[in-house]
Formats: sequence, C-alpha cells, structure tokens
Amino acid sequence: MTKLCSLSEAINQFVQDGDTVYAAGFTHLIPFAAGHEIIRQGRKNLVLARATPDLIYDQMVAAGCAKKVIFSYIGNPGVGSLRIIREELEAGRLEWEEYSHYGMISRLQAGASGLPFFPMKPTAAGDLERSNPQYRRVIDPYSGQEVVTVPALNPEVAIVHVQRADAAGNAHIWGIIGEQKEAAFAAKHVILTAEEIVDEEIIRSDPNRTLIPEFIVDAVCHVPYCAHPSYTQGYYDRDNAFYLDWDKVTESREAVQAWLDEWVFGVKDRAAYWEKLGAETHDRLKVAPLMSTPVNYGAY
Amino acid sequence: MTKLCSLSEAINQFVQDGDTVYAAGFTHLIPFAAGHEIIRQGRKNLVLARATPDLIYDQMVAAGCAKKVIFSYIGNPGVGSLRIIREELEAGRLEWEEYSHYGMISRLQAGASGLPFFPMKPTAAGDLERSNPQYRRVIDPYSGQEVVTVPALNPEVAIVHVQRADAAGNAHIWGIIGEQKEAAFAAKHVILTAEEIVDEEIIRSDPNRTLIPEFIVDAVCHVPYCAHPSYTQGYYDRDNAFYLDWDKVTESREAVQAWLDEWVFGVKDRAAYWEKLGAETHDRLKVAPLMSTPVNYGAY
Amino acid sequence: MTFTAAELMTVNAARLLRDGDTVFVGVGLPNLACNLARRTHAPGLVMIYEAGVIGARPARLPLSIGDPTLVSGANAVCSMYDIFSLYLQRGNVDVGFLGGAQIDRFGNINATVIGDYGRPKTRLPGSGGSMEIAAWANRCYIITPHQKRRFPEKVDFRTSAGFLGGRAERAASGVRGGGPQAVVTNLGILEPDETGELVLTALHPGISVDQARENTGWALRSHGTIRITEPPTAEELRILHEELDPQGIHLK
Amino acid sequence: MTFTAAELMTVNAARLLRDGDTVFVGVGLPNLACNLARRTHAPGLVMIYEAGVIGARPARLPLSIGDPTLVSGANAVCSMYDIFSLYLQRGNVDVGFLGGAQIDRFGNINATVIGDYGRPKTRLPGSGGSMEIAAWANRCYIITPHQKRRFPEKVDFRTSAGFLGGRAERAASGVRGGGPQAVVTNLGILEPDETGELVLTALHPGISVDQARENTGWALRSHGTIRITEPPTAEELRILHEELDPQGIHLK
Repeated sequence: MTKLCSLSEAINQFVQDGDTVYAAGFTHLIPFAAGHEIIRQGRKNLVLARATPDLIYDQMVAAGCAKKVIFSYIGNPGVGSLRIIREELEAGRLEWEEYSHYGMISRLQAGASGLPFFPMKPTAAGDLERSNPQYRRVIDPYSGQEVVTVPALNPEVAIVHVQRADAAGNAHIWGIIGEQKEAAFAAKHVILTAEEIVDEEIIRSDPNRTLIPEFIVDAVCHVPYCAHPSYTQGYYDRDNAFYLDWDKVTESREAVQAWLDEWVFGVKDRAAYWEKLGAETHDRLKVAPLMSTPVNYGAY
Repeated sequence: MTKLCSLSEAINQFVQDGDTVYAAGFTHLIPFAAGHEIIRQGRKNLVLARATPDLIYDQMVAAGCAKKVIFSYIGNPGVGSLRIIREELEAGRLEWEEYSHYGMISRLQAGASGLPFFPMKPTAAGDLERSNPQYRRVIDPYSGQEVVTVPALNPEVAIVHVQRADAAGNAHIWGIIGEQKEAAFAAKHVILTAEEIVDEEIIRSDPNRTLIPEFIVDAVCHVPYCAHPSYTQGYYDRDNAFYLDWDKVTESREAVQAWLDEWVFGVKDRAAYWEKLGAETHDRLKVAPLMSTPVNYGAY
Repeated sequence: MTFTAAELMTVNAARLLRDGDTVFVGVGLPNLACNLARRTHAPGLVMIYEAGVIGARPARLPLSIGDPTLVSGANAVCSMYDIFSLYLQRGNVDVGFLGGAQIDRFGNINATVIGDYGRPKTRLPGSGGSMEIAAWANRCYIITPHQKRRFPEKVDFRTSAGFLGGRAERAASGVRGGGPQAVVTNLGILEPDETGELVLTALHPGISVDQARENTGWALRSHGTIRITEPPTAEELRILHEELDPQGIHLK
Repeated sequence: MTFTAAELMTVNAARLLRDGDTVFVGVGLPNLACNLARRTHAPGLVMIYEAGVIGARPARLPLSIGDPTLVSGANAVCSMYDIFSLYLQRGNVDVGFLGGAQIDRFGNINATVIGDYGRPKTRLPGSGGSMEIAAWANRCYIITPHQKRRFPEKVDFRTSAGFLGGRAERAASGVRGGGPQAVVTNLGILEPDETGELVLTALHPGISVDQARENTGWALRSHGTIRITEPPTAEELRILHEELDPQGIHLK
C-alpha cells in the first residue's frame, strides 16, 4: 500500500503543537527539509529530542518552534557551539533534559523494544546523574551491584531520512546508521523521507539492508537533498562550509531571522531550496560513485 | 593481520574440556563442521549453549562431548524431537538450563553488551520462570512494575559461520542473522568459519554488511560447506532429507554410533565429508544466483 | 464431501486472519493458513517469522522456520533480538499462532514437559518463542488436533499463558496481548467466553457436539447456538493443493 | 627550531599509542594523532569513531565525527547503541581520547557547564560519549592547551570521571577502565601519580617547570626527574602537513 505524500502533507498530518519530535541521524541523513517544513507550518511548543541537536534544532529553536530540548551533545559538530540553543538555555528561556550519548540512545532502545527502561553500567562521573532525576538505579539481582537506568523515550513522531525506500515505506539505509532504526521503532508515528523512491523489487533484492519495515511507517516523502547541509552517503557530501557559516550567522539574531526568511520562509519546498543553493554548491557536494560488491541471496 | 588456520588447529587451541561453547546460527549457518571437529578431538564435559540445539548438539551429545545443554527449543526443526538430547534429559544423564527464545537471546545480548543482566517484560506464563532460578525480577524504577531478568551469558568460545570474511576476520553475513553477532561479542574467544576468504577490499566495499569485526575474532578458518545439513544463504540449500534421516538414525544408538564412525570419525575434515556426500547431494543442494542490487557508498 | 483434518484446520484458521494483519508465522499449518489467507481475502497480510524475516514471499513451501526461501525476496531481515523486542515486545504483532502438546480449559499451553519438570516423563521441545508470542501478540490462534490427552483440565506445565485461571487473572498480570482468541481443531472451533474458559462455538460440517465433548478433557460447554463452519471451497482447496503444498507434505 | 602547540600535542599524543590498540577517536587533534601513529610506529591501530565506524581509512581529513570519508572503505559500520554497548561497555576499546573545558587535579573533566548546572553561566556542549569513554576505555588520554582556567583544582561539573577524589575512589567505584593515563599539553605532559593526582612528568624542549606551574590552577607537583620530550621529527611533521592536514585546518 502506497504511503507517498508530500512532506508538507506529512508534517501537517503527523506533527502537532506540543509533540515530542525525534529527527533522527547522527551527523548523517539529518532531515533538514522536515525541520524547515515544521518551521514553515509554525509549529509551537515542540519537545525536540535528539542525541546531537545539530543545526536543525538550532534553526527550529531560533524560529520559536520549541519549548524544550532533550539531548546529549549540543555542539556544532567540527565547529563549536550551537549559539541559539546555548543562548536560550543560558537565558532560561528553553527547558532541557540531558543525558550522555549512551543514555540518550538507551532511552530510544528501551522505547523501541517496548521496555520501560534500559540498564547501563555506572560511569562514576556522578554529576549528570545527580542533575537529572530521570537517571535512576536498580540493583543487579545477580551480583548485587547497582546499574544505572534511563526511562524509555517514545516520541510522538520520528522523522527518518533514508537513501531509498519503496512506496510502502520499506527503507534501505547505509553509511552511518546512528539511531535511525531505534527512533523509528520507538515513535508512535514515522515520517520517512527518501532520496529515491524505488520499486519494491530493489528493496526485496537485499532484505538485510532494510532497517525500517513498512508497517511502522506512516508517510513516505520523496525529498531529494533532504539532508543538506548534512549529507546522504553516496548521494552528496557534507557541506562543511555551511556549518562554518551558521556559526557566523548566529552571531546576530537579525542575521538568523534574515536567514530563515530567505532560506526557509522564502522557499516553497526542498526542491526550491536546492535550486536556490545554485550550481557551484551542487558541484561542490557531488561525489564520485563507489559501489558495494553485491551478494548472492540465491533463488530458492 | 591474518588469523587463517585450519579448523582443526582452531578447535585444538580454543575449545577446552569443560568450556561453555556457543555454536551460533538460528537454522542458518550452523557450523556443523566445527561440531564434528570437536567430536573428533574428543572434547568432554562441554556446556553446549544454543537457542536451538538442532542436530549439531544432538550429535555432540551422542558422541559424549557434553555434560550440560542450555537452550530454548530442543526440536528437530520441521521434523520433531531431538531424540538423543531428549533421551539423555529423560534419563537424567544430561544437565540442562532452559529459557524462552527471548530469554536466551537476551542473555547473549547482555553478555555482548558488557551488562550483568537484561530486562524483559513479564509474560505471565510463570512455570519456566519458577523452574529456573536464573530468571529473576527487578522493579522498574519508573512505573514500580516488575520486569523479568536473565543474567549475561559469556561463553568461553563462540563458533560463527559466515558467507565471506577477510583473513583478519572481518565478516559479511546475510540472510537470517539470528544471534551471530551477539554470540561473537559475548564470547571470550571467537572461531570464524567462512565459505569464502575474500580480499579485504570486498569487505571494505560494504562496511554496513560487516556484522563481526576482526578485533574480536581469534581464528579464521576457510571451511566451504561448513553448515551442511543446514545451509548458507546463496551458497547451498538446506538438506531437508538429512533432517528427516537423522530422525530415523537416532531410533537406535547403534545406528548413531555407526553414523558417527562413518561421517565424523571416518572423514578427515569437511572437504572429505563433502566429497563423500557425493554428486547427487551436491546437485540437489545447488542454488541459482539471485544477486542484491549494489549500493553507492561514494568515493569521498 | 469430506475433508481431511489438515484441510479443515488450515482453511478455518486462514479465515480468522484479517487483511493488513501482521502475523507471527510458524511452519506447518499456520504457514499454509497465512499463505492461503494472503491469496484469498487478506492480500495485505504481513508475514513475520521468528527467525527474523519480515514480509516473506516464499517461492516454495518452507520446510523449516529458517528456510532460505523465506529470505530471498523478503522485505526485511533482522536479528533474533530485534524480532522479539522491536516487533513482538513492542506490540507490533497482531496475530501469533501457537501449538503445544497440551492446551487447557483456559487456553494455557504446555510445550515443555509431561510429568515433573525436574524429572521429565516426556520431555517436549520447550517454549521457543511461544512464551512471548502468547503474552504479547494482540490475538493468538491455536491449531491442534482435537484429542482428549491434548485438552486436559489443567496443563502439566504452563509454557505459555492463555487466560491463566481466568480472564481476570490475565488482565491483572498486565501482559499486553489479548490472549487466545480461538482454538481451531479438526472437529470445530473453541473460543474463550467472558470468563476465559474455552467453549465450543463452531463445529465442522457433520461433526456432533458429543464428538467434541468426548475428545475434550474437561466438561466442554457451549453458550447459545453452535455455528457450523462453511466447508472449504474448491478454490481454497485448489490453492492449498496446487500452489502451496503440491507435494502434500503437510496436507497428506 | 620551534614547533606549534598543535604539532607538539599531536606528535606526543601519537607516541602514546601502541601498535594493535583499538582507539575510540574524536575529530581534530586526536584524529591526527591516531593517523600519524598508524603511519609510523602503529600500523595495526584500529580506529573506531563514536558514529559507529570501525577500522576507518579516511581518504581525506575528516572534518566532523560523521564525515562520509570515514565510512567509505571502513571495515564495519554499526549503530550507535552497538558502538557504546558492544564496543565500549563490553571492554573492547583500549584507548579513548578526551577533551573538555576544565580538567582538574585528579583528571576529572567538565564538558557541561561553567557555573551552576540549573542556571548556566556558560553552557558547554555536554557529555556526548565522554562520560562512557572516561569510564570504560582501558586508557584515556587528554589533549588540551595548558591554561590556568582549563586546569582548576576542582571542576565545576564532573562530566567524566578521572580519578574522582583519588585512585582509591575510582577503584572503589568499580568502573572497568584505567582512567586518564596522560594529559598532553602544549607545554608538556602530566601523568597521574600513585594517588591519582596529575603531576608534571615531561616538558617539551625549551619549556620551564615554572611555565607549567604558572599555567596550572593547582600546585602542580612533580616526582623525580622531569623528562624532556623528543622534538617532532622531520618525518612526523612531513606526514602531518603533507598527508594528513595539507590545508592546515587543525595545524594552522
């Protein structure tokens, strides 16, 4: 059954004010186009959960979409601070809930597994555990030693970008797979964005590559270049210049607003955004092919 | 660094009397050749752990290698009973420890993760939990409800059969992946058997396909047809006739001993075993190719 | 016209499936029933195998739970840990099929042992995945021959939860699944009543209430009228014998 | 001949790595140090990135932890959950690199906040993976500029465990890793003594003990002789500037 629809329709239907949203991807496949569409549709009071908020949440916070962030690392990867989120936190205008990477991912793993919590070995550091009452402890019933726990995270909606999917939502992902699968299974609704919509026979030719199966997916959106300025392995490169530029843009709120006006509100959709980036950027982010060696499943 | 050696050397070095052994594979990639080599080398008092003991453990128990089995399903898949294990259990000559599939796999997942236990939701069935004191309970510190726990399983050695590996032990696996990865990470030593030893560039052309990385592997053995009478996806079919035959062979201990004499003690290694199976069997288990559609990683 | 026990059980089990159901499939009759449903009234059925295969499209009759034909052309393959946690425990499975050596009055199943657990008289294969399927699938169906020794008042060992001592006890246990919804036998169909007790709700054509009672180990009851099942249609039988099991491995 | 701070820190960090080590690598100087070690004395170094990449062979200098060049040609890629559980928590990581805004006398690190946690004066990026790396890697190395504000007596917030209040406290905590083994700065090298206190053990050529003391927020001690580090060799510098960072992104 096809679930193909526009990203605008998917956001309109599955992201509501006040929702907890998990836009997945660890540096890779970050669904920027979906973040921009959420900004365009003016969603408010969202709880933005993500191990690494990256620029996508900095932009959504700047646009006033969020009341809270849940995270484990709020940096601009390879550059420095996420200035907007940092300022809002320092000013007391944004709520937050904080974990280590492993704590954050364990929350998703618990949510995806239908478990109420996940255990982790203690790290002895102590201060984050003391600062966040969601960190708790249970006694290992075998050794009598304590383990640390985090509660399941079950966002209202996960947004997951993939390389290729069929119209029903079976998705192939390769390269860094971060927490894509866990976020999708943990969430109540899943919006899939894909570089390519392919015939199901392509998916079925390599079932071990399918990290997300159709029946947990609510919407399938064909959104080429969805991940810019992050990247899609094999499709285009990371736009490192953009990450450096954002650091400069965010030195002033006026510049941020001007950027949002031009690049989010000023474009209709991701196709228009990509077009507007221009030929020089397109060329700069191109990548030569490097294909995997096929495997034989056998015609049983 | 190459870890290539013969299966005989690997078993000699890494499997000792009394060890807990996990020969991995859920119906697929079962390392029968390794089981036969263990029988030939006369190991005793092994603890044989496996979700589904399958014929491999029935044969090892028949040969007197085991003092205990740890399992979640002792059937001959698609046929019926594992007669040898069943008789030994009923006669009180074999110790056992029993879980559900999820309990067994959770033990491996805990062992692989370096955690002392893993939690599961209660199933209300009760009797197995009451019969096996390794099942315990902890209170979920969020809801106050109980969850069921199982302790980590960390076998001395895991034996994992794969389609292709490089000489250092980086392994590609596809088709049913069962608990291969978890068993390898849980074990102290890992013996890898592979249908093909390939150049590392083949492995590196598709890193997402690598379920087992070299640095947890101790020995790499080139053992084509290692999995017969189970199968290797894309390489040969499951020998269903053999599974039916074993049911007949095990009607008498004399027949079992004769079978072991002929097919285990009577052959030097897997190559001789496969040769002895003959052309008709080789033909019957052949499979036509069905290749995966390659993916593009990009030459970054 | 008469039908074999296998035909009756398979066809009636297939009819319990709904289009769009996600089914945790076993081999044997449940596999035939699912494939029959998919080729008749439930083309959108998603078949999941405990070996970790999702959306299988077997080109031949799978002879074991891990038959390679399940993988080639499937939608997805995942690890055993994932199939039990992300799919089953998470609540993504609509239907589970179960079997066992004993099924009792409240639909509890024994697949573990006859006699004492520590000193087994007859050692059975054990739970496999059934403990979790019985607890967490939204609906469970049991396919089994109707024999007195298979239907005791109380199972020797409770491998998988039916309604325990009754619906209230299962509800109090907090397990998410709805428990057994029907037991399909070669004589008819048992379904749980409001207390969770399995009662006779349907008979196959030509089978009497007495036959069902004589082959049940507790005082089998019924409430109101007992339905007579529709006989297998020619098309259902054609699909079963020509397409799904041409060698007669499960259907004899 | 003089060297830049970045050159000194990178070359000296590289020399701490052993052939065959499995290293949890960050971007920036740790990445340069690992690649330098791999091209000199430690060809068997296995580089693991917290993004889930194992055995990376980057064809260009990775600019972020998730650079696609890390994936193409790597040995393996796994999920974030796997990298933290199967690799780090399981004890499969020999070496971790750490950094932070503050490192205290016992090697504890603050990467979270300056001031009060609930009302941050300066909000830093937070733990990321460092809380677990500091606890579970066999050996940890810290690369950081040597400045008084970076080396307080006590960190404002303990993001990652060094020796806590001393070696005995870390040992009592039961964490498996050995804790920080060395802090490599632009002035020299600090190493923990038998109490877990960071003491001065080496100075780069031309640096005085006083310089190191003046730039440390606690009374920096030393036991016995202070070693003078070998200056970066021409070959090390050639690899760094010609092969690893030709654009001078990290090395200026």
